[in-house]
Amino acid sequence: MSNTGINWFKYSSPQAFHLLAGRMIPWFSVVSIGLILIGLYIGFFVAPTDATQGDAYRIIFVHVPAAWMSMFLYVIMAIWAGIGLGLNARPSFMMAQAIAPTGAMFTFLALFTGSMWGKPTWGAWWVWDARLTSELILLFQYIGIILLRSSIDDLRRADRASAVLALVGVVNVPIIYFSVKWWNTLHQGASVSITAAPTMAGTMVTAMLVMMFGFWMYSIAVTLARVRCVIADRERLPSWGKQASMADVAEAR
Amino acid sequence: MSQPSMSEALRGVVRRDLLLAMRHRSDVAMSVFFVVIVASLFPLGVGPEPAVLRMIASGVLWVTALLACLLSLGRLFTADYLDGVLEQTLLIPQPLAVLVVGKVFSHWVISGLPVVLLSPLLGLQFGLSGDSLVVLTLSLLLGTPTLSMIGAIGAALTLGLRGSGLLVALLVLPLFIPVLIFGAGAVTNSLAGVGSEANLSLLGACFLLSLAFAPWATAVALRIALE
Amino acid sequence: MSVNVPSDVEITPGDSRFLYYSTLRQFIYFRSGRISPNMFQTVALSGSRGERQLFSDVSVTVKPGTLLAVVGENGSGKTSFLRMLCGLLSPDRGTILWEGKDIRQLKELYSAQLTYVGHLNGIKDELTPVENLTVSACLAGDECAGGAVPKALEAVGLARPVHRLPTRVLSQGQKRRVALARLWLSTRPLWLLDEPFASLDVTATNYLTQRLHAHLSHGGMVVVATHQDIAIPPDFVQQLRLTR
Amino acid sequence: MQWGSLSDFFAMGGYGLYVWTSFGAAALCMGGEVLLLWRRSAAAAGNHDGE
Repeated sequence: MSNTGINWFKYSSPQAFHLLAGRMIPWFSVVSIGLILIGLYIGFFVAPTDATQGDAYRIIFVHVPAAWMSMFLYVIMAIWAGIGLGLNARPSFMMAQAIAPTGAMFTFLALFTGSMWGKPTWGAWWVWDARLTSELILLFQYIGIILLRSSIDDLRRADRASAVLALVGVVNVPIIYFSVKWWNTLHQGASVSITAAPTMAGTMVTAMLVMMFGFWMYSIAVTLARVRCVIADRERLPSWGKQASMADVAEAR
Repeated sequence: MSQPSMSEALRGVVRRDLLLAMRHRSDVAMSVFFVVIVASLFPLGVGPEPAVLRMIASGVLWVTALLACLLSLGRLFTADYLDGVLEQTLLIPQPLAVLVVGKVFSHWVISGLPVVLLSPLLGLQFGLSGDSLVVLTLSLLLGTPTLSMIGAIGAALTLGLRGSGLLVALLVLPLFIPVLIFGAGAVTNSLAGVGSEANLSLLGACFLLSLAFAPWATAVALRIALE
Repeated sequence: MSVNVPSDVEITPGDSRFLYYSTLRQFIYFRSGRISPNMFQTVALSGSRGERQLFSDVSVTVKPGTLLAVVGENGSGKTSFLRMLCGLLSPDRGTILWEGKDIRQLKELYSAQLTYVGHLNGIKDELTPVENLTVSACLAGDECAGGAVPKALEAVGLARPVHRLPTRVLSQGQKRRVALARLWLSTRPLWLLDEPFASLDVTATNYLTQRLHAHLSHGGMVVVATHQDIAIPPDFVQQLRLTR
Repeated sequence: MQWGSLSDFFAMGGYGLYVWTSFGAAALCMGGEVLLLWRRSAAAAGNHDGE
């Protein structure tokens, strides 16, 4: 296994990284669980009921951190993709690959909780608001990247093609946001607005921030765990390749 | 050395692709026919109420143009990929991004330009008149090249993959959204009498931005696809 | 993963006539900026397809006036090796040097030095041989004006009436001839040919061999991936066997 | 502490359905992701042992 001429040790050692990640995961998991529990406690038991929205506002303790993470993870993914393309470094492609599903999950979560919040507050499950719409498109982009990767068999091409798509998408996200915002204001006026958030109590902000850090740590832990899986998966491939080539030799003779 | 200049190479690429399109006139005719038939389906589905038709005209015609572009993306690189011409194109001693511009331009001439030329006629079908017809044509003239350029990235990324037709749609449609919004918005604004300059200049900005980035990204994607 | 490593094989053509001829020609090429008295090298080149190792640590030098025949069984990576030399495929390890410079840095400057005839013909079925050749030669920067193109097509044995037919109706061998006709227009020093003799008949094989010979004696360099022997004096030829 | 009783807490001032669905979905998504990863890495480890 160790001596099959695997050539991806040349830039950094995924095996060492595999070990390191394995050691780091428990720490991040513990911190993440702790932060999320504290955040939930503050959110449900310390933060007061909102004067205008009642208790429905408590959804933001999961909604806002999820939305934040969805965008943040996309940028991080694109940065890893860019590093991968620039330096031709496989580990950074693996990081980008590992981030995508978590990012997509948080995007979905942000959309779902957003509509849960929208129904009691706006009276509609879905509003073509700039943020919601661009979040939806972000989800499409995540799915596109995952689909593109899964439909390419050659690992090297899959890495690089999905990296290009991630980078193109990161340019597109702000453009979409502003285009939808202008489109929105041009079409229906500012009848619905979530930017005019009520002045929030300090405890509310604290709960939200604590939750966000909790989600952040969660993302790191999950990404590291997935990177370990990716490394393990790829490590197995050369042995298949070897078997295949043996079969070819046998066939040729 | 008698290297061709960059513009000569660009012209060479365009000439070959247009020559090929001339040998395949039915392909061009098909994309035109597709646009006409899709646009005609909407009044049949929505009903012949002129006010409603006028309201949905910009959106329908823009989405139709978008679909026409999407359908023809498969032709952009696939044939070249299969017969080895693309390989040779990568070896032409000119920046690949420039050659990509040539390919995208001829793609636009074949699939986008007919839609632009046809749009006043289709606009009439939907009860648009005067100013808004001009704005519709102008917005498509500015927007369809952008669609071709963005689409080229998707076409290059999915080159030679199984099910690439569907995949390219999934990858490219989210990227088309700003163009769709500004393009359709221009027509809607002109109907509302608000003035469509803002939207048209935003479309122009999209065009310039994609001209700056898309050929380069396409070139990178093509090199990846051909490895 | 056993690898056959032919370390820098240097060939000095023994034929005195060749030496005189090629030195003169090289000098002319050199003065016209087409070729310099240098070479084309690969250093410790390794390649793989997917996760499958094809070859590793291939170091070989191609000097002006020599032909490198890349041989090996099916699937040994001849095509990948050639595509790597073109710069279409990046190696896992190792570098490819042109005049001592990495081809990845040279980019288009390097592309301007080579003519590649791949496994695929790179011609359009809908266009006639003349149109195909004119466009591709013009784009590549080869001679494409006036009578050059028909002359090149005649040189590979395609008669005038065939020139105006759509390539679609030609036979495999004829299509291959159209693709190879580019070599009669090319003034590039480095030719990279992937199975050029495949589907060629005896006459066309002779034409091509003569053309290769002429190119070599003009100080050109040729890399050929092939299964069959090439009727070129062994002095000009070095062989690289790719094995797993 | 603004909750008088447990049922008060679950009612969330009449918005219980929305609030608990949201948090439930979050728990499901994140928990599900962890579970899937767990199984995947366990499978990978199993394969390694097998070799």
